[in-house]
Amino acid sequence: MSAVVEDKPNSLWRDAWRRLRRNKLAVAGLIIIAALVFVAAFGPWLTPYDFLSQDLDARNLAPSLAHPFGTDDLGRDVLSRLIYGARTAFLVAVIVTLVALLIGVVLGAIAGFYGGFFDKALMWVTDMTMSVPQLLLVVVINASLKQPITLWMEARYMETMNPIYRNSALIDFVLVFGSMALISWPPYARLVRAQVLSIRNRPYVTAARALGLTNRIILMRYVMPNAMGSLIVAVSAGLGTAMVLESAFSFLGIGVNPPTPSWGNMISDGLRVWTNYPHLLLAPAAVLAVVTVAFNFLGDGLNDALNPKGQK
Amino acid sequence: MTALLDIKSLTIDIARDNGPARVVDGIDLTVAEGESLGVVGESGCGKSLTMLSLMGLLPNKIKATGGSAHFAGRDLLRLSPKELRKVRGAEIGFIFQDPMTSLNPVMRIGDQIVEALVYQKAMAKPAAMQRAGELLELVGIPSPRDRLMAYPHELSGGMRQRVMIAIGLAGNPRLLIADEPTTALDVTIQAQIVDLVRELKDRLKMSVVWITHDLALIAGLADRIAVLYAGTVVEDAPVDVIFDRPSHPYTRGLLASLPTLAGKAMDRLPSIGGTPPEPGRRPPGCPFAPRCSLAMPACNDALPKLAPVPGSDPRHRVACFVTTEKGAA
Amino acid sequence: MFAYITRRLLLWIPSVLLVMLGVYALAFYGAGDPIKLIFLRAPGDVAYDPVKVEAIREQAGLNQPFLVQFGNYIWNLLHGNFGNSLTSGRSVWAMISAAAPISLMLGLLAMLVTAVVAIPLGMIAGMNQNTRLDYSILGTAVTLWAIPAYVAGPLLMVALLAILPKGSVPYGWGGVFSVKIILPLLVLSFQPIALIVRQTRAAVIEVMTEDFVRTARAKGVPEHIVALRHILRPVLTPVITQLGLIMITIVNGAIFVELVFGLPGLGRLTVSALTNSDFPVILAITLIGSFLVMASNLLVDLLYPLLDPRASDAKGGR
Amino acid sequence: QEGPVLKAINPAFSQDWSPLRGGGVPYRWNSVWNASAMYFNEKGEIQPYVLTEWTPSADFVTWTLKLNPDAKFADGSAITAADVKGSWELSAMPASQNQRIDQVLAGVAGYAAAKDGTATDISGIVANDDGTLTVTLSGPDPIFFQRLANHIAPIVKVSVARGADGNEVPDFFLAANGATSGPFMLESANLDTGELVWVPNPNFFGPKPALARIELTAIEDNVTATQMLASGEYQAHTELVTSTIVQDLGADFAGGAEIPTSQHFWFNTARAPMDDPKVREALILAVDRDGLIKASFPDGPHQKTDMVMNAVPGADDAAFVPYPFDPEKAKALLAESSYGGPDRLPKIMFVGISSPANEAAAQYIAEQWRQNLGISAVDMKPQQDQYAGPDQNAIQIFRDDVGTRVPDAASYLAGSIASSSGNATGKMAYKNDKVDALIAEALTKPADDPARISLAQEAQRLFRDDFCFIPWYKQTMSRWATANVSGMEKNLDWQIVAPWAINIA
Amino acid sequence: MNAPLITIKGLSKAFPIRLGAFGDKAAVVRALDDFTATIIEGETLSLVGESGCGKSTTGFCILNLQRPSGGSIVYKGQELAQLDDDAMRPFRRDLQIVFQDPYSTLNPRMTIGEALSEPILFHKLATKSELPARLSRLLADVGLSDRFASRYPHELSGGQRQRVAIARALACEPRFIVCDEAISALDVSVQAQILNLLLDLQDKYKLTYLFIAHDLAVVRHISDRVGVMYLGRLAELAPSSDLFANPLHPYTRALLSAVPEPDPKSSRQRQRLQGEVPSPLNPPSGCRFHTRCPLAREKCKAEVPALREITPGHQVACHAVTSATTTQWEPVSA
Ligand SMILES: Nc1ncnc2c1ncn2[C@@H]1O[C@H](COP(=O)(O)OP(=O)(O)OP(=O)(O)O)[C@@H](O)[C@H]1O
Ligand SMILES: Nc1ncnc2c1ncn2[C@@H]1O[C@H](COP(=O)(O)OP(=O)(O)OP(=O)(O)O)[C@@H](O)[C@H]1O
Ligand SMILES: [Mg+2]
Ligand SMILES: [Mg+2]
Repeated sequence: MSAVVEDKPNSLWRDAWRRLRRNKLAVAGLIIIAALVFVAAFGPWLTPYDFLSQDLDARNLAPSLAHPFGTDDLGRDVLSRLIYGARTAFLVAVIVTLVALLIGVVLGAIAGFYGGFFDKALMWVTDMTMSVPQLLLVVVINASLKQPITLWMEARYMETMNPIYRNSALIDFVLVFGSMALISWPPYARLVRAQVLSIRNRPYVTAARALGLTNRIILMRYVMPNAMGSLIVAVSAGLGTAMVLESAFSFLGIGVNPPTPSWGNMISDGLRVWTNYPHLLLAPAAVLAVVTVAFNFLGDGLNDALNPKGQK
Repeated sequence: MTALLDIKSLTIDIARDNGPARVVDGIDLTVAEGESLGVVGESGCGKSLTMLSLMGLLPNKIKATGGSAHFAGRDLLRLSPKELRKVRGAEIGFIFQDPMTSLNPVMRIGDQIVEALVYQKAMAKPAAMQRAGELLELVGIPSPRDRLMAYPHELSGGMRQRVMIAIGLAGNPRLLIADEPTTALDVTIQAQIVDLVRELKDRLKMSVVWITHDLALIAGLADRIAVLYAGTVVEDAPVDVIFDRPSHPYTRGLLASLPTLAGKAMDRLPSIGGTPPEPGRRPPGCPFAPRCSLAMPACNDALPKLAPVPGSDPRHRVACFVTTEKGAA
Repeated sequence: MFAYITRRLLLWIPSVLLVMLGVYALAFYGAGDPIKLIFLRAPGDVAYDPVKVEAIREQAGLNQPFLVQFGNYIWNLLHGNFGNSLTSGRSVWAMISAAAPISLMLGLLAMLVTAVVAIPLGMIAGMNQNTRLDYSILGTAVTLWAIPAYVAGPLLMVALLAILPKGSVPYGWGGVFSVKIILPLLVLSFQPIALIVRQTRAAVIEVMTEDFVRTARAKGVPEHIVALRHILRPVLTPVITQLGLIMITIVNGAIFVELVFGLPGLGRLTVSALTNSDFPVILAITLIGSFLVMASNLLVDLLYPLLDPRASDAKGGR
Repeated sequence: QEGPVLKAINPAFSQDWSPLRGGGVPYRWNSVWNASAMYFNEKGEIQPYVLTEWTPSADFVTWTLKLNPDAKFADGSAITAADVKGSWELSAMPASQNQRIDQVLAGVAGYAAAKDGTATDISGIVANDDGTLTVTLSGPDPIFFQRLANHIAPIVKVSVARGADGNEVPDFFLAANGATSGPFMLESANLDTGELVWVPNPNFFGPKPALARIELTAIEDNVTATQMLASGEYQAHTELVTSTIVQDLGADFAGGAEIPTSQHFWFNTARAPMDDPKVREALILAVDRDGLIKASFPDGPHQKTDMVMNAVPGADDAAFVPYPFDPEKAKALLAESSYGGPDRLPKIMFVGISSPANEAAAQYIAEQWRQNLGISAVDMKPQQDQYAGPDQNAIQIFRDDVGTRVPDAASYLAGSIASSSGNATGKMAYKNDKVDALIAEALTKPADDPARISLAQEAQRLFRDDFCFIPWYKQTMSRWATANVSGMEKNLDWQIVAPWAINIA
Repeated sequence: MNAPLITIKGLSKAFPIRLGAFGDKAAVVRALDDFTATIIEGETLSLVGESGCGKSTTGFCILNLQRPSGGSIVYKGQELAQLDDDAMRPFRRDLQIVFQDPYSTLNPRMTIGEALSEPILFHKLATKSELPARLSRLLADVGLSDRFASRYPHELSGGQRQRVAIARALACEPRFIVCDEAISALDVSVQAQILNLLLDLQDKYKLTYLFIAHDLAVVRHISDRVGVMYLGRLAELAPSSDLFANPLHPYTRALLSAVPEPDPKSSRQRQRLQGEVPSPLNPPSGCRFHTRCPLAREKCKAEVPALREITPGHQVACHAVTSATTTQWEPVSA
């Protein structure tokens, strides 16, 4: 804002960071997630093998030096697929969470801040959305909308020859995870609304109103920054949940399409053969579990760290 | 009078990220049988923690790290949790600051009083309920037997505080510790409560420790007053001595800066400059030295000990190099 | 209170209608032709015959405009007629009324198990915050959370098959008191338990700092009484709310659990209906599912004043 | 009754158990509790059952059929010609939703009206008396009798099964066992839990069954099912397709005769880029089909095939040239094609990828294309997506099986590549007049006429040169029963040939 | 006497609330009823009364931070009572507020510098380049050094925070400040500092204060005039010296006698009120004080006493008070 403030970073966050650093579990979680982000970003340069290339003479190999996690039923290196799958998992988690967050924050903030009719209507929609069994909704949306969208994409491709329309992963991400986001936003909306409702009546907001500031400024500069803490916690838990949800969809056969590896479809493939080749299940399931746990630890850690009351 | 409670060099530390911070720094206090002691001090100077440490009720991460607190011959700081529990309620009753939050919101107040009787006096429930009614009557709650069935939120603040007092009295304690019991109340109600405690104290022959930051409030109630500043006792004297001949510069400044109803309205109030130090950031010497107009170089080097004030009441003690040197002002 | 319940139920009607309309529209416009599905589903050289398809369609009233069909559907629904399954030809109502009680019992039991297991564990963890005990309980909970039902189920099933003597494998439904229910119940409760343990722990930590807990201790009340009487009650309020929300997790988990353990409940019906694009069944299940969730929310709301006498006096922004 | 109990697993939970549907999972159990007109044994030889004689007129248009005079329903009443006629009509009614009745009765005069629901009577079928029927066809069909030898339209007691409107009485098959004609009859059917029990039919007119009971339980999860079978908890399965089946349950479990059914990947020639024959050829030549079978069924039971028709007389055509594996040529072809190379190719979508083996095969093909042609835009739909319905033309490649219920090359092709077939219309948008003409002519030749086979072979060779499919495997009709179960052999109609002979060692 | 700055007539505020387990019973809290007073330019008008009696509500309504449900507020000839947020904005500069708890009134995510610059920039009271100078003058005004601009509220002591809160109100260059318990949360030794600061600023900038407090000694010290409120109504309004020397309303008298005195030997005649403050949800009929009033009579239950001027500038709302002499005050026996 002005020269006066720039010399010092936000020390509230610095305090939180300091508290977080002392929480061993949270730090472990953070390291795992950082590793995940790294792997997701640089996956293609890290994989020992091409995650797609098949070797029918080396099918279902047990873990060995050459293949630390063995190979799958088409002789593909499991480690390479896991690494590439991190990208999928991360993308899914981020897309779902971001979209859900966006919807949730906007609706929740409006409802909480303006109250009245908006609020009632939003709470009604939230309750309604939350009452629909999630898996069912996603499955139905998938089974019904995917085809028309695919067709539309293809028509676009034939018209424009723009390879973007040929990318089917796009449909999966937009549709599967879009619909996931569509059902994941209510908790965020509720959270933000509750936060805004409580913050809205804090004296510093009243003070800001007394200064004559506009609602938009108050919302953006006074209310939302202070709702951030609990949102961050919710988001970190949400990222983990989204990953698990993706794998559940893959189990039902509506997740990411093969041959693109996702931890979900690796798990569900592994489940089918796990009595014979347990490594095909254990590797992705363990990775997913570790990452979920990491997100949870981080979320809990952030929760403690961002809540000064717990650490007075 | 023999000392019922005798606190010596009590220190309390808070575990912080960057090592422990000392909140209470060698407090000495005594309370005689039947005496009422007023403990006065600013917010955060360690009044509540001192009292909580007696009952073993310090929050997590806060520990009494030194000194002793003898109550009727036993060092409370060294009792086992089981023995401490026998002391709580039965020998030392407690009234807390905020009656809004100190009562369990989901329990009927009758049950909350009965609890104290059942676990301390091993009373049967019906008898205890009977007694609870009597206690409510004692603290002046109209139609007490009906109120037993009420939830705290159904009572007004004053009534809630009376219930708290009833709970504090339930075990027939020899010592009642009242931690700012009226801060959250209105002036008219506050006056009612002060009167009530004074009357009960006389009637039940208890010792009372009354914690407050309001010097005026305590004037009509306490026999003796201890003034706390930043975790230490800076002055300790009978009540009229404190008001007549305050010795410590802090006590003096405090009294001077109080506007009164009686005196003439002034243009500007004399005030003490600066702010009290935060726990953990206290200077090595006298904690008041940075704000003290009389401070000498020696004040910054060592923490003054409580010492009798030359030429004043023998019970008048002050922790100030300047005063003890020069005598009472 | 009745006015309140009525208002809630009245609000529920438009939301359910909207949900149904959405699902119906998706089924209608997106999913392809259910009749053709019947023909193309079966393996083998089935000749797809447009004439026959049209005949069947007309007979089933599937050639009418969308809103007419939806209207008919709702009208039939109001008369207790949920239509017939496209796969089995059976009355959807009969299928649901056979399956729903099983899922309901399973779900309620899972809630019960969750409450009975998770609340004490969460209490213990919270009251021993940051001790080894706390960490191990929390760690277990988080791990349970990370093992989805569809992994835990098959793993346990196969493990049991290896251990148990022939003929004693817990497959299928044997009623609430049968040993067969133990394993599905366990798997179904994993995630809810994890959630509730953490929720309870957090609430306990919060309540422990409340002044009234200190008051209770100052009265000399023994520690276990403090836990049971002063901490548990206030903790229950947020936890019960969470329990209501957990119904969704249970409904989701039931899909996998019922499938793996052969329980003929709604979850299994769901999978079957989904694989067959059996929309009358899907619609009915959606209706029932959202009813279940709404009902459990309503129940929780009704429980609220019982748990927290303050709630019955003035209603703050929940 | 004393005797062994067969415990079997059904992979589907909610199903329609009417014997008249002509398809679906329950169909696989039809022969257990319903008799058919005739049936094929596991060697492909036709056997009498309810009908004992079938005599065509010289022009193969009129057929005289004779009933077994001993044939009885489970209630002891005799099976009459009217029951046979009524059962067939019932199966033809649209309300019955019989999926394959066309294959049986399509050639019968008056069938079309019944199929449309405009008539309840098929005029071409006449019950002369209790013991004989005359069937008039709308054209010559030398193998009409073979078309009757299956359980697509089993014989049920019409007075029980058919209502006044000519349609099926709902749940008639559950209500009383009166309509049952097979070796077993339902003892109980709990459709809510997916459990069925059959016990021997005391009035069965064939050999006395060896089993005391058959218990069928729904277990959808293949892993659980496999373990249940491996642990001996259950002995048989309706249809279990896993890529590790041989490893898990032994060669015996999946062993069986070849049947005239084969699986292939069909190209939809109406869809870009499959509209360009060069692209199609390139896509075919770029796939190493030895690898394909290895990727999908490394241990069997199914075998690689090069052609459409399999396991019928004439399937071994020396003149048929299998598609070679020739990546270089494929690359060249793709470059020559109107798309000019891999980069401008629209996305290629697979459907019907509904089992692990299908998925493995599709992924293998995709990988071959990626490596040999540089094509990366390939997509496949796992289980849920049933790309059917009006938009099925959206898809480039369908994985599906084709085959026939009669051991006949011409019928095989008529149902898979003739332009009237569902496969050609719905999946390939395929029409080649020469192929159609050859098949049509073949269909008029008597079964034992060598021309019937050679015409079909020629049609298949012509079809090959249109480059419309990637041949995959010919199917083995598995027993899907553990080694200690005998008599579980099945025929090309997916039926247990002689349910009465099932026994457990 | 100076000219009136704000004229308030019949101001009232009712909060509709929901009661019952499921929020299905509607009720109304009559937080403020028929408040009439004139605030004179340059004066300090104090409001005292027990918790919940409507002091804050009055302050909030005057600033239109809570929309009044009735009555009028005239400032500079403009009716403020029903202005919406946008129309109100220009007046906000002139009319400011300082709250009780300084910590909670500062956005914990903003540095002091940011918090102070916000109103300055928003109301265009300075350009970006003038800002630093403006900030340091503002900080100096409240006795803080420039260093504080880059600090966060949690890094400050209570007294410093309250100085910042005052500075923020001053940033708009207001004419009128509502001080809602502005010193109650502070340490006794710091209260005097802030009180002095407020007085200094009033001198320097010719400010007008509405000073809300429950500490009567403080009120007496700072005020020109004092209003005593009970349960949403003004009971007495008088010049400070007048009120403390000669309280007329029985409630005022009780209030004054309840104030503890810092003198152990004080033997002041105490008049103890019995009973509790009734709920504003269901206020007593007639004079709201009659349930606790030693002078209550039949008329008090039925009729709301109007605020009457007894001596010049001394208004009281009590049926029992007829003249400025208190000798006639004999409790009527019930
Ligand atoms: N639970 C806690 N965790 C950390 N610090 C604490 C805790 N409780 C008190 N403190 C700190 O210990 C110091 C002394 O606290 P204490 O409650 O004894 O003060 P006090 O004199 O009673 O003040 P008040 O008048 O505000 O009640 C304060 O600085 C306070 O911030
Ligand atoms: N937003 C609101 N909704 C409902 N009631 C309210 C609201 N705000 C205030 N009240 C009620 O209005 C009455 C007056 O409140 P107000 O805050 O003005 O009192 P006060 O005199 O400032 O009290 P205190 O000394 O405690 O600050 C109280 O009974 C309060 O409960
Ligand atoms: Mg305290
Ligand atoms: Mg107020």
